[in-house]
Amino acid sequence: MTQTSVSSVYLASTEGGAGMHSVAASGVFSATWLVIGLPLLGAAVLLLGGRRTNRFGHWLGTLFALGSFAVAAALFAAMLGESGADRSIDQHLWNWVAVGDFQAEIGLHLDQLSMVFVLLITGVGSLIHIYSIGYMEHDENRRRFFAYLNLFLASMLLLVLANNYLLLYVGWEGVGLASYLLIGFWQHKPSAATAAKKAFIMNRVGDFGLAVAIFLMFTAFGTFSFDEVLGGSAAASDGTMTAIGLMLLLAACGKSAQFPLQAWLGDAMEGPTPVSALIHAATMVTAGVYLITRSAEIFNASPDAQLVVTIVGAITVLFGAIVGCAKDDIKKALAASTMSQIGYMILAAGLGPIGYAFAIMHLVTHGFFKAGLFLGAGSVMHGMNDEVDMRRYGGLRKYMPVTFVTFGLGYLAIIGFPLLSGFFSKDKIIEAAFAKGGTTGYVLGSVTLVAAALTAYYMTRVMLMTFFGRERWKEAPVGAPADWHEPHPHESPVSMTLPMIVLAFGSVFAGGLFVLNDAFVNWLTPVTGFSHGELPFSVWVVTGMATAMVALGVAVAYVQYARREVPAVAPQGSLVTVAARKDLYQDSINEGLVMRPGQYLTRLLVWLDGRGIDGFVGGLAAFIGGTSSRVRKVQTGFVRSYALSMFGGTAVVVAATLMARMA
Amino acid sequence: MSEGLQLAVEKIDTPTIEYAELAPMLIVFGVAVAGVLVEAFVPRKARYATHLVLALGGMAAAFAAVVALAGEQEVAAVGAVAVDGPSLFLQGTLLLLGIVSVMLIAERRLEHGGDAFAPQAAAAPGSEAEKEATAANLHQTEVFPLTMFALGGMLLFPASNDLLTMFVALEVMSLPLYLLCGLARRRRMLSQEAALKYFLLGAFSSAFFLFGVAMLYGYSGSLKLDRIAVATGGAMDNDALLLIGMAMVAVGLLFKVGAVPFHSWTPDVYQGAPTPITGFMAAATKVAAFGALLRFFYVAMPGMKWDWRPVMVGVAIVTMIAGAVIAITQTDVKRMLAYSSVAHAGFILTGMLAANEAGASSTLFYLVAYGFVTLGAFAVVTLVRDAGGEATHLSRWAGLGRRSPLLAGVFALFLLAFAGIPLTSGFTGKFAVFQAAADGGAGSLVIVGVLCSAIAAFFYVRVIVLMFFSEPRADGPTVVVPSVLTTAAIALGVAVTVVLGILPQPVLDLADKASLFVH
Amino acid sequence: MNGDFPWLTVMAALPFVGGLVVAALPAGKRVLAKNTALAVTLAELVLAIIVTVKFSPDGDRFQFTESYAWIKSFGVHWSLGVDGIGLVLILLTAALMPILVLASWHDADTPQVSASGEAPSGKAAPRSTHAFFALMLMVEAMVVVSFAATDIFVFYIFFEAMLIPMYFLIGGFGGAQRSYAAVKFLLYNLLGGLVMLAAVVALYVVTANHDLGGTGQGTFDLVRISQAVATGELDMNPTAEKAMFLGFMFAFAIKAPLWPFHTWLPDTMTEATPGVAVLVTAMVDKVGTFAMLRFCLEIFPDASKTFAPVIVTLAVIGIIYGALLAVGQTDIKRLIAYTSISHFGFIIMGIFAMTTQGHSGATLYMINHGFSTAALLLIAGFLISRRGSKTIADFGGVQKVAPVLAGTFLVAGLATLSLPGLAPFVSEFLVLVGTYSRYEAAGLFATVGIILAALYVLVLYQRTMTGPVKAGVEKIRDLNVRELVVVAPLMAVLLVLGVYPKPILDVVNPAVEETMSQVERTDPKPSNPIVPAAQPLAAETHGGSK
Amino acid sequence: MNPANYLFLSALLFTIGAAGVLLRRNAIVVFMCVELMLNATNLAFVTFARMHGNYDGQIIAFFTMVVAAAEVVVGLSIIIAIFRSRRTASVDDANLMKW
Repeated sequence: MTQTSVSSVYLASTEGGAGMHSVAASGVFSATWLVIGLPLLGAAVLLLGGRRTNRFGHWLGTLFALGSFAVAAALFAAMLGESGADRSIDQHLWNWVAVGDFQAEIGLHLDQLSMVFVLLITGVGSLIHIYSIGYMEHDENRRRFFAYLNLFLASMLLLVLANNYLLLYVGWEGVGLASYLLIGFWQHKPSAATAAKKAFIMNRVGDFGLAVAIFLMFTAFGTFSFDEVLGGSAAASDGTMTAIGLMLLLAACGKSAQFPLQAWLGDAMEGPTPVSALIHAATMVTAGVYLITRSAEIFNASPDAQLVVTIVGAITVLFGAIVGCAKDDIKKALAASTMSQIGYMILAAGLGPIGYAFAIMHLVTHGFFKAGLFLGAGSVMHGMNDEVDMRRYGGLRKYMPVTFVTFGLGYLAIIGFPLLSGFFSKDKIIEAAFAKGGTTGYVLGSVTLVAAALTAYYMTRVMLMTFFGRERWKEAPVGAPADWHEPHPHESPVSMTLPMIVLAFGSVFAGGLFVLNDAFVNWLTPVTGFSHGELPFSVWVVTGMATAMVALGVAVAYVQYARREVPAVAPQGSLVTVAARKDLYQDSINEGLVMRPGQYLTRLLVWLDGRGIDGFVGGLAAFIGGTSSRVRKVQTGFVRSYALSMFGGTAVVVAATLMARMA
Repeated sequence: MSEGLQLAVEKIDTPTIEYAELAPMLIVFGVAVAGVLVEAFVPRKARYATHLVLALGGMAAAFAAVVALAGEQEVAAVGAVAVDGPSLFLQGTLLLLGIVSVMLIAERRLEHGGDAFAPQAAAAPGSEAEKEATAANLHQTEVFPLTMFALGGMLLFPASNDLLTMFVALEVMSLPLYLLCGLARRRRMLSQEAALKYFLLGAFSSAFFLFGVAMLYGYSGSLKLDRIAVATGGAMDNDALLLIGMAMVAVGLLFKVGAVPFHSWTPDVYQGAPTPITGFMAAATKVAAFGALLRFFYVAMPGMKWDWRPVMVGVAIVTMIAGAVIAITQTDVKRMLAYSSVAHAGFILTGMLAANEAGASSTLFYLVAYGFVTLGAFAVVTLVRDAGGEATHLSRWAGLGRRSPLLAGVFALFLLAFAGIPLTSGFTGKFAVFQAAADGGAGSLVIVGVLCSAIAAFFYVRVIVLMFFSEPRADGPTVVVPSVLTTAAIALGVAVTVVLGILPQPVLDLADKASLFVH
Repeated sequence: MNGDFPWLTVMAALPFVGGLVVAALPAGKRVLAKNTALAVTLAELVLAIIVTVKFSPDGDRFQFTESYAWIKSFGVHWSLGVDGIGLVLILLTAALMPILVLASWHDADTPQVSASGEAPSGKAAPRSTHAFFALMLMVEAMVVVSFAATDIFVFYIFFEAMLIPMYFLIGGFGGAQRSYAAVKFLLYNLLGGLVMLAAVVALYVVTANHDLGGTGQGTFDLVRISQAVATGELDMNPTAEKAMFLGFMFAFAIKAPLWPFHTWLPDTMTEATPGVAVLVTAMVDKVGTFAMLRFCLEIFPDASKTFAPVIVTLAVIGIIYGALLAVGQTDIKRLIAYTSISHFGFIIMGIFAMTTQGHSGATLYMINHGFSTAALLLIAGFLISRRGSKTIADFGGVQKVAPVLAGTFLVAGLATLSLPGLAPFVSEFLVLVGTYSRYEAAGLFATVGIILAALYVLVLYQRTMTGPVKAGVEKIRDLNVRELVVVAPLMAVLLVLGVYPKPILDVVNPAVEETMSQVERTDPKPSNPIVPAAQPLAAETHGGSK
Repeated sequence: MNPANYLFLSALLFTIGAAGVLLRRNAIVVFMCVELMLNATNLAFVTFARMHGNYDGQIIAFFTMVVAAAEVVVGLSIIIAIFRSRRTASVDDANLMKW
């Protein structure tokens, strides 16, 4: 299956050490900075230009995105023309922070891994810009929306192009900011504002991990550039590497909505749908996978950290899948699915060199089909007065055929219908999980299989509830407002359907293209390294099992949602269903464990600050004041008492003088 | 020449008197006596002007004499008077303070053409006689000679080189002050009460002082400070006399400086006395008394340092704390300033306790700084008036900063100087005494000193808050526009406060040079 | 080397004289007073820029030095001179002042809310505007002297004297409780200053005992003392050194403020006008942190090292504590005040971590915090003045009616939470790295602060700016031209220093190295330093492109 | 007779005087007690003069008398003024100013 020798993990990793053999940017590659620069400029122009740019802002934003994509494509072409080590390019822009040993530069690193991301980000990004032109047409703040989208592109590109961890951190938080701005784009809705805040803060918890990881790198190596840290990681102590690895994992959990920092993603669906497609499906949430893959050498040096990564991945795979089965909100269902799919990637990345490439491959295919699905969902909402409850859908295939077809292809891709994108990429991960070997391998493999079934189940459910069955939207909902009127589902304009079509193509063919001659794996191997895992049984067994699980999932869903009427109001359901609907109580747990105690602590401290610290100061002042008002009474106004005090004073002074001599 | 008084010599020589060196005191006493004559012989209408010219001219002449004497280190009048650095420095200071005080005393714009003093002090308050006197627009001018006598005593007090002279100076200084305290035009009951309290307690303390003198005389057989110093050097069994005597003399002097627990007269007297007199007392008496205290301890008791220091440290600490703490809750501005002066007595004691040259010079400097600020502050108090005279209740000062920002600003400056804020004379003085104390090994005093400064800052600041940040009262007091006399007095106070804060070096130099006592 | 022109004295004198002129202008000429003040601050900025340009980072440690005997009896000299640290702080001051003047343009024109909280009645005092701007200029002059003083006595004098104009600024202008706040401010700081006075006196005595000033005198010359400390010529008794250190530190800890000496700050900042609040946190308080770095560490290196763990602990507590309390506030300005307490924790922690990253980071933090807090407070001030309330609950949906105001507020907030790409990030990260490399636990706990920072900033933003437009908010206008002129430079600085802090670091680093060598501290070495063989590669990559 | 006995007498008188100041209410009596203290001191001076064999102490006694006389002048005038306005010579009645 691959020409790469089945050498040891460590050998592979040293051979493919990130950036170890970088060359300075020249020729086409000296334009690397433009990839980031263009969208950044776009954001600046649109934000500073204010209302003056309202009329053409969306075009301008799209243009900058497309320009960035064009540069990326040129870079890709140029990279194809290079070979081996010359594909790893460094572009030093300027010295950023230099204090003692702390030397941070603004520098870019373009290699095969970042190239993949750059293409995905600019490509899907451009499509979603185009889609948004139509989707946001009636929003008075469309210009601002495009500005934020551009800002997001720039940050995300910085994230994947940075040549050191500190600069990566800038991109890392930059995308967080863009995500914050976009989730809360409809700020007048308190729910949106809250969701945005929640996302940012949970991400910050992850950022804490990234920051500490950089501290650890600095104290261990005196540097945090990819070059030096990754190059030196094999030599450092296990403990350090494990610590760095776990901290990076924490960062990844925050950004990629992995357990235990997954709670923000569902709420993030408050943002406009293109945002969900771009940021919360295709690109930003996969940054965690990028981080782990980029730091391959660190994880390779710490099996303990890797194990934790796979555990987190496994938990999230199931978590997302279970939650996805119970959601009636189409976007939340897709969001749960995203969480689960990224769980796959994280799991794969945790497997080490046998999984990195597949993690990235699944990431890319997922980028296509999940973006497509979200855009499809957006298209549905667009035609349905922004209704998101799938129980209020039904039989829409007649009204929006293009949406139906593209969404359907995405659906087939995600459940792993044979020969579509998801089939290849997910299959590889399942294989790799089993190939991990030992009990761990079996457990992880089983998890991925079960999740595949669940994926098939919940996606089929979405599909059926939306496009098939009775047209439930024709009836007024229970407790509908007086001004309720029946929606008139219709197909979306070309600017929206076109990106959906393009993405559908990707969903269908990308996987196949990637596995052809192992093209994708070979492309990435110099960066991530690759070793072929030993499966305990034949590859076909895995494929067979996976396909069977998918079929099972589809069948169950079909029985439940096609053969029976979909109730307008969700039935009570089992305990599991109730729990899944409530996201497995993630919010209650966060609330009980963190928020409430935090609020009590804050209230306690506010009280203490006033009564305790300030109270002490005030008390001291009051004490002196009180002493004063008591002592002043000694001044009775009677001259004889004054004389007494003088007499007493004299006695004391005389006695003290005499005693001072004695002592 | 002191041999001349020895018992062994049968024939008594006529003692030589160094008139030139005693000129400052002689001039002032001469003016005082002349003042009495003026009262007797000059027509009523011309008396005020005559007194004013006489007093100011006399003090100016005396000051000129002091300047001319600068650098002298002599013992004059058969050893009774020391004409040395500290004497001359303090005499110069006293004369300047005296000039300012007389300017305040002579102010006649504030009371509809009247001054701060009772038209007929002998008339009972509220009596027909008083009303008649007021109606007749009577003005008494006996305050001038009284003031000059007091000032003469003050000049002599720190210069006295034996304990008898010191006692006499003490009385000469105090007796006129007792009277002056009782002469207020308004609130005469308070004024008389102040006089009574001051007089009784003053006499009481004089008795202690005198008894102490007796003990020291009994111990050493001499009244001369240097002789006593010599006597303390020899080991004698009869130290009890020495210690008791030293302690009681100190008590007499501490009473005058207003140290706790001998301070109880201060608030009542400061409050009751006519404000110009309060200013005069607060500034000049303190200068004179500290001069005497310095001389007593530095010249007569240097060998007893280890005996008096611990006790005096205790007194200084109690003084600083009590003054600062009690002042916090005062509601009358004059009373507050009185307690403030108590606290400052503690600070000055801190410098004195360094018991070295720096101690003397820092104390001298502090006295100058403090004297002018104090006079200035009381001068401001005379200007804030309502129907009943001066509006001394603090609540009446609310919003003064809005009505007359300039006056309030000036008062704030004085308060800040009291509080020892940098760039005012108060800070320089405080730094000087703390530095001397730390150098002299009295670090604990410095700690207490800074903490008390912080407490003290509270009530100074409180007044500033009241003046600037409170709403003015509708029926609030008015600020009277004074004549050039008070204006000049206040301006001088401001100038000294600022200059000694920013460019203190010349005065510091002067104090440094003046810090050597003649023995 | 810089010629004989007394640049620093002129820089100190200009605002001082300017303040006197403003105060002396005829009553009623409010606009003239404002314009004069603005002109003076701009001229000061020009001077600051000239000095910065003439400063050579590789030159002597202290430049533009001047020294004149002032109070010989105390061995005091009017000695000024700046190193990189002092210079950038002076630059900060000079840069912020015109902005503050402009931001406070109308703050002193209207009568102030009375102490009893009644609505202001009648007209403002005829010279209130004059007084306000004159006092501001006085403060500027004193702050400049404090940053430039190389004589401890001179520093002390201005450190203390600054309280008075500040006191009048706080107490004379602002909210209903302003006089309480002003008194609290003054007494707190005065207490600190007086305790420091005892230490200053003690230091003088110690130097005198070692005859540092010659002829048995002491000295206050920082350079002389720190040399003597370094060479062992001045070997202080450890107990005395510790006591003096604590005396100095007490004053600076109150001024900075360090937990638990912080409670004056929230009251002050809540009651003062926004401009004055900025003056307090952005400049006056910086004198405290600056002085820790300059005086505590240089004069008492051993005591500093002894107490460093304690102070770092307090600083960390301050970081977390300030942040948590900020979360719990219901008043916008009070919230911002607590964020500042948290930030001062970072600065102090960086200083006492005693690493180059910590020191440079702390210095940079002082600058950045100055700008970010200024932005946050001033914009909050604009907002508050429009609504007439500073209660968070009275706001909501401002973004809808005043998008520019909301947008700039968000940027300022993001700077406050140290978003990478904005200036405060660089300094915060440096401080954290610098601390972590010496005190791991402290570094970790402090890093938790970044999460809490996100919480308090975003909660504030969410409650005020987002959601449905609340009653009373709908009339809020967006920023006007004057306000934009105030905000724009702040935004620009926050952005530029975020990606290009080099000019400041270049100036600061040499000074930091001097300090580090004075305390005889070196950075902890990495446990696994990258082998030098990797260096040529890195060099090649760095040098390769431009 | 041992001169020390005079000293004891002097101290006794001084104490009696002081006690009188503290205990008596009438201003005149209080004042007389002060005078008693001064005279007690005089006795001490004279005794010491005798013990030391010089005249200084005796001279002081004269001075003291003069000073005491002056004090009487001032004191009585004040007391009389008070008595006139209040119709009482009790020192306890003069307590308008306190605290």
